[in-house]
Amino acid sequence: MKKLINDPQNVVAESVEGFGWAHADIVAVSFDPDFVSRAGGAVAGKVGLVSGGGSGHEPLHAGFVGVGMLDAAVPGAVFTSPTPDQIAPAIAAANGGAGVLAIVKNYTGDVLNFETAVELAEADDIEVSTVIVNDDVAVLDSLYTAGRRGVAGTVCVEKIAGAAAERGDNLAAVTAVAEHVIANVRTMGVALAACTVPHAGQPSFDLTDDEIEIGIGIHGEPGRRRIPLAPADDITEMLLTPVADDLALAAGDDVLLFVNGMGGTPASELYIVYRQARKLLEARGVRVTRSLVGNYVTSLEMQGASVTVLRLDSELTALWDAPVNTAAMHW
Amino acid sequence: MKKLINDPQNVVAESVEGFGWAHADIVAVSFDPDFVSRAGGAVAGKVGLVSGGGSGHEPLHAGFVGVGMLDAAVPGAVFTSPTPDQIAPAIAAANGGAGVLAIVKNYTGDVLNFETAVELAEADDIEVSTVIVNDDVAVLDSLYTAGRRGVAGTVCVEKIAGAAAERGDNLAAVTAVAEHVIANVRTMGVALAACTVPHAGQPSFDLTDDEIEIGIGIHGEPGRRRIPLAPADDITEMLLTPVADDLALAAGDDVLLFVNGMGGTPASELYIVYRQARKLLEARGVRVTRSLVGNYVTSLEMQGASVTVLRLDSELTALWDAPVNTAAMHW
Amino acid sequence: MTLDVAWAVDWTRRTADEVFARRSELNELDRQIGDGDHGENMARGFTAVIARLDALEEPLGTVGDVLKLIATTLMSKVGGAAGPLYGTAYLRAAKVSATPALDAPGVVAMLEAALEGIVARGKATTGEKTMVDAWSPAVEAAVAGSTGGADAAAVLVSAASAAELGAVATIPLVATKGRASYLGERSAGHQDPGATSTAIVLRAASDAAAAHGA
Amino acid sequence: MTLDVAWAVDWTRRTADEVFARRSELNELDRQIGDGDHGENMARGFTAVIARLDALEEPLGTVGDVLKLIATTLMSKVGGAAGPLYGTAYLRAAKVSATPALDAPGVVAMLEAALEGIVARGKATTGEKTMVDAWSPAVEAAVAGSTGGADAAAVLVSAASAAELGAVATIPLVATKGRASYLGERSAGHQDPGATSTAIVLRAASDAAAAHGA
Ligand SMILES: Nc1ncnc2c1ncn2[C@@H]1O[C@H](COP(=O)(O)OP(=O)(O)O)[C@@H](O)[C@H]1O
Ligand SMILES: Nc1ncnc2c1ncn2[C@@H]1O[C@H](COP(=O)(O)OP(=O)(O)O)[C@@H](O)[C@H]1O
Ligand SMILES: [Mg+2]
Ligand SMILES: [Mg+2]
Ligand SMILES: [Mg+2]
Ligand SMILES: [Mg+2]
Repeated sequence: MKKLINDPQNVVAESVEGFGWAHADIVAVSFDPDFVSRAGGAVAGKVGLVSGGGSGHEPLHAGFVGVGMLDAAVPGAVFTSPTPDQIAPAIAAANGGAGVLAIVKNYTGDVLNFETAVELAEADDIEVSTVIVNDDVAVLDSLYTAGRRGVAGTVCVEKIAGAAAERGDNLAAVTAVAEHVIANVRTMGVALAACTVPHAGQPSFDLTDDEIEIGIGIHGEPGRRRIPLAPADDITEMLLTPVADDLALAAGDDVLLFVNGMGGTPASELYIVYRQARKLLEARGVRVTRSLVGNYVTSLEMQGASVTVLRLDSELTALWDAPVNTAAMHW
Repeated sequence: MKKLINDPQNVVAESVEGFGWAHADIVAVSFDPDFVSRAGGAVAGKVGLVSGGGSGHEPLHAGFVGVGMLDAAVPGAVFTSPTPDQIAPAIAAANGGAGVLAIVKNYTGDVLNFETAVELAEADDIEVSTVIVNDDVAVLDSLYTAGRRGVAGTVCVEKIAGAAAERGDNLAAVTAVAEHVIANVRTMGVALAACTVPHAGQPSFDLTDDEIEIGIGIHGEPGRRRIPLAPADDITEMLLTPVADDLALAAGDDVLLFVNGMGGTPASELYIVYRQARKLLEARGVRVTRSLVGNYVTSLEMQGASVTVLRLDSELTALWDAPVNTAAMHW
Repeated sequence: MTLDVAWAVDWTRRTADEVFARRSELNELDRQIGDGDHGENMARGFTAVIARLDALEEPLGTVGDVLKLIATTLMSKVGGAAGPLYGTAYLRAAKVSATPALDAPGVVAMLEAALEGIVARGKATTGEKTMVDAWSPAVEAAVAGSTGGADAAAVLVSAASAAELGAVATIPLVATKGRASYLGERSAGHQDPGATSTAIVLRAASDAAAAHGA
Repeated sequence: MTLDVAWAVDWTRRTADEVFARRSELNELDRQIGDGDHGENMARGFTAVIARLDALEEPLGTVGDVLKLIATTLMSKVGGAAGPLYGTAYLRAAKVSATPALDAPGVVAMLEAALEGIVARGKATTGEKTMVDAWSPAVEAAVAGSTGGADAAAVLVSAASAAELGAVATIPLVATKGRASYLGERSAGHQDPGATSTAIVLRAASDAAAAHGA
């Protein structure tokens, strides 16, 4: 394992400290408990947005703290949900008096730790509502699983709910917008090579030189199935088709097409995937009216990508287009 | 070799096509010869900026085409300079009548191909001036080399000269600003693992599990020396010190600190490098007044990073802060 | 015999030692069907637990006090799924152990409360390839032992052995809860890490009891 | 004997065949001390050259016409350092070969012009571990041969052999031009890819001459 790190135990703290210094105009970093919040603190009268989860998915979530998106982000250990004693203070820091929306990716650990934190925050008279992001169509049947995972679609939820909060929506309305995004966003991912968690020192799963994992999550877990390496166009079809089918996309639908890199994939490859996904959508008569391509929800240095589609209506489009000023997303 | 590609011969064309579709509001893509220019064409009366080079460094250069930065970018084959018959039409496409600045990274191939292209453009009565970016302090003595390479510092040249052109500076003035940046920007990089060029199918150099290459370029070349893997703080010092020394940074200097990922390095690691580089600069009494951290000048999926320092004055700072709207840099 | 605060502290230290010793093994089990951090999570938690135990200025008064210290520390240091699950388990166990020492029925009540806490949080039943598949047979064995007249230490021996068997018995199961459930059929053939750490915790309790039974 | 347009075309096809056959070898040489694309660059260029040759509707009139076709194609298809360097070499060579056939002094003039073009563009002298280290001894050998009365084909044999020796002689050199110069001392011990492709080009010329000498 080769990494640009010092002691594996300090990866998150050192990285967040550097992040805070680099973006001091946008964020403030608290330690013990560790969380990131907006520089300048909570915005009075605005609904606060908090998200968090295991580290290793950067820029998610801290990279999305700032005007138009999150008010606070809570980084756990690498691939490990943060603890309630981090999350509760972050909720407090995000509260401008209009309540707080907690955006939680659907993993047992995240759900349980946020649950406890929300109880703590509510005990301090902060109104909190929670949405659970579960966009990963690789997880087929929630009867037999912990439910679909929250993956790259989380970015869409954070951006759009953040814009709704910024324009002054109340907590119920911001929550409804977030739920609306969750209902309309789906993702599926592929890994060409695993990542190596700093403390582990070995790859999170083993693949031979001509195998790939289809339907991976973002924690270095193996995927749904292992298949032989295939051309990018074929792989893209394996990702896009279940996403489009699950959304029941129809001719005339407008969508955001989001090709996300898992951390170790060159941008050029992401655009090759984007090209084919777009062709496939257009072949269905679907119009790609918004696009996002890049490393937004990563798994350390994993080689791979995910394809996310968000069905847009005019409101979601307007909220997507609304200004945003964070370390990792800015327009 | 596992890559999200189709035929290795089509990597650049397919990727650029996808890029053009994803960013149709910002860029237009031409094929045969291949180049990328601003959507809407050259801006009348504005000095045009053209850059280019081998592909595989994305987002450089096409990701920096747009308002406030480049007017056109010319992608060659992977790690291979583009040809004059691509560059010359790109220069023409960038020409709004006020002449064109060609920003060339200092490699024999790039310099020679741009030289010919500029001659062709001048034969068509386009006024062209050329600057050669050579920020890589790993190349020690230009008496014994082809001169210092152009690496991550190119982004600073493109951003700042782009802002000067946008505010209406004439060709001589834009060229002078670019030269001023070049005189004040230095970079040094490290690789933890090589990259694999699509046609090659094997890593560009071989490193054992506990070796790293110090002083690498951005074409998968081996570096100046191979050393045992070390903690990030130590590696950062090996990068920052020659950069700071070469710039003769003194207490009270203001700088932009730019930590660039080579493509396969998690953002968290870049921030760990940033943190230590900043500490070292501050220990010298140097003030980091601007920061950039991310994958801007990559070597496909190479694992590694470079540290760039640009000495700032008030003009460079203002030009750095000026609005920019490109696929990969936006504020 | 009864199991007192010294036993509870010894149990905790033995758990920590064993978690540290088997950290890589737990990581590796979790790597096969999860995200490879279970050993790390448990080790981080028990490092903090031991630090808090060591920092105590005066001894705790009840077994419940020890369990509560563990509960709050795990909740605030572990994260992931294991943090809240073990945290709740120890918290519920603490509530029914607010006494200087536990007899056999007290041990049974403690184990039952722990299992109830895990089920209340995680909503898993047996057969879903989780720590419940170690806790549940452990509780059954403890009940059977106590009913049959076994003393506290013997109850823990049965519980630990049942937990170990339960952990091994997760191997053929297909996970339907937790991270391993994402693997579907591919989760079969691997031992659940949480069930394995449960067996570690209960064997430590039993070993501590044996050492204190003298 | 003289070497005519048919020879020039045959030279070109033989060069292409050999470049294709040794593409990986050239890539690998370049991977050691450069960026691993020299075989790729040459193959891309000569693929385009052959396509243009095949598409010709009527035969070219002079050796220079063939060389000019190669020059412009390489310039517009190869990129990198090799594109402009070989492009200029062939362009200068074309200029002095505007004749239906070359005799021995004609071959010498052609090779001299090529070398001058490379030096004019690349500013390298001998000993810098570049293609100049193959071209330069080749020209010297050609001059010596022609002065000694060798015919055109024999001149090319000497030139090719000298280029091959020159290419091998780059192995111990430390590069001070081109990409390999960034490696400093580490560039020693590897054969220069451009010098190697130069030997390929000149051996193809010589082989074509031998075939046409009949
Ligand atoms: N719903 C659940 N109920 C009971 N135990 C669970 C549940 N979900 C997960 N677990 C247990 O948690 C263990 C994983 O813990 P850990 O690796 O520390 O957390 P994470 O899965 O968040 O990385 C699993 O092996 C399993 O025994
Ligand atoms: N200044 C120069 N003069 C002569 N030959 C050069 C010079 N620079 C590079 N070369 C030749 O070019 C070869 C490399 O070509 P190639 O790999 O195709 O281009 P690039 O270096 O741009 O990748 C080297 O092996 C060397 O022989
Ligand atoms: Mg985890
Ligand atoms: Mg090259
Ligand atoms: Mg785990
Ligand atoms: Mg090369």
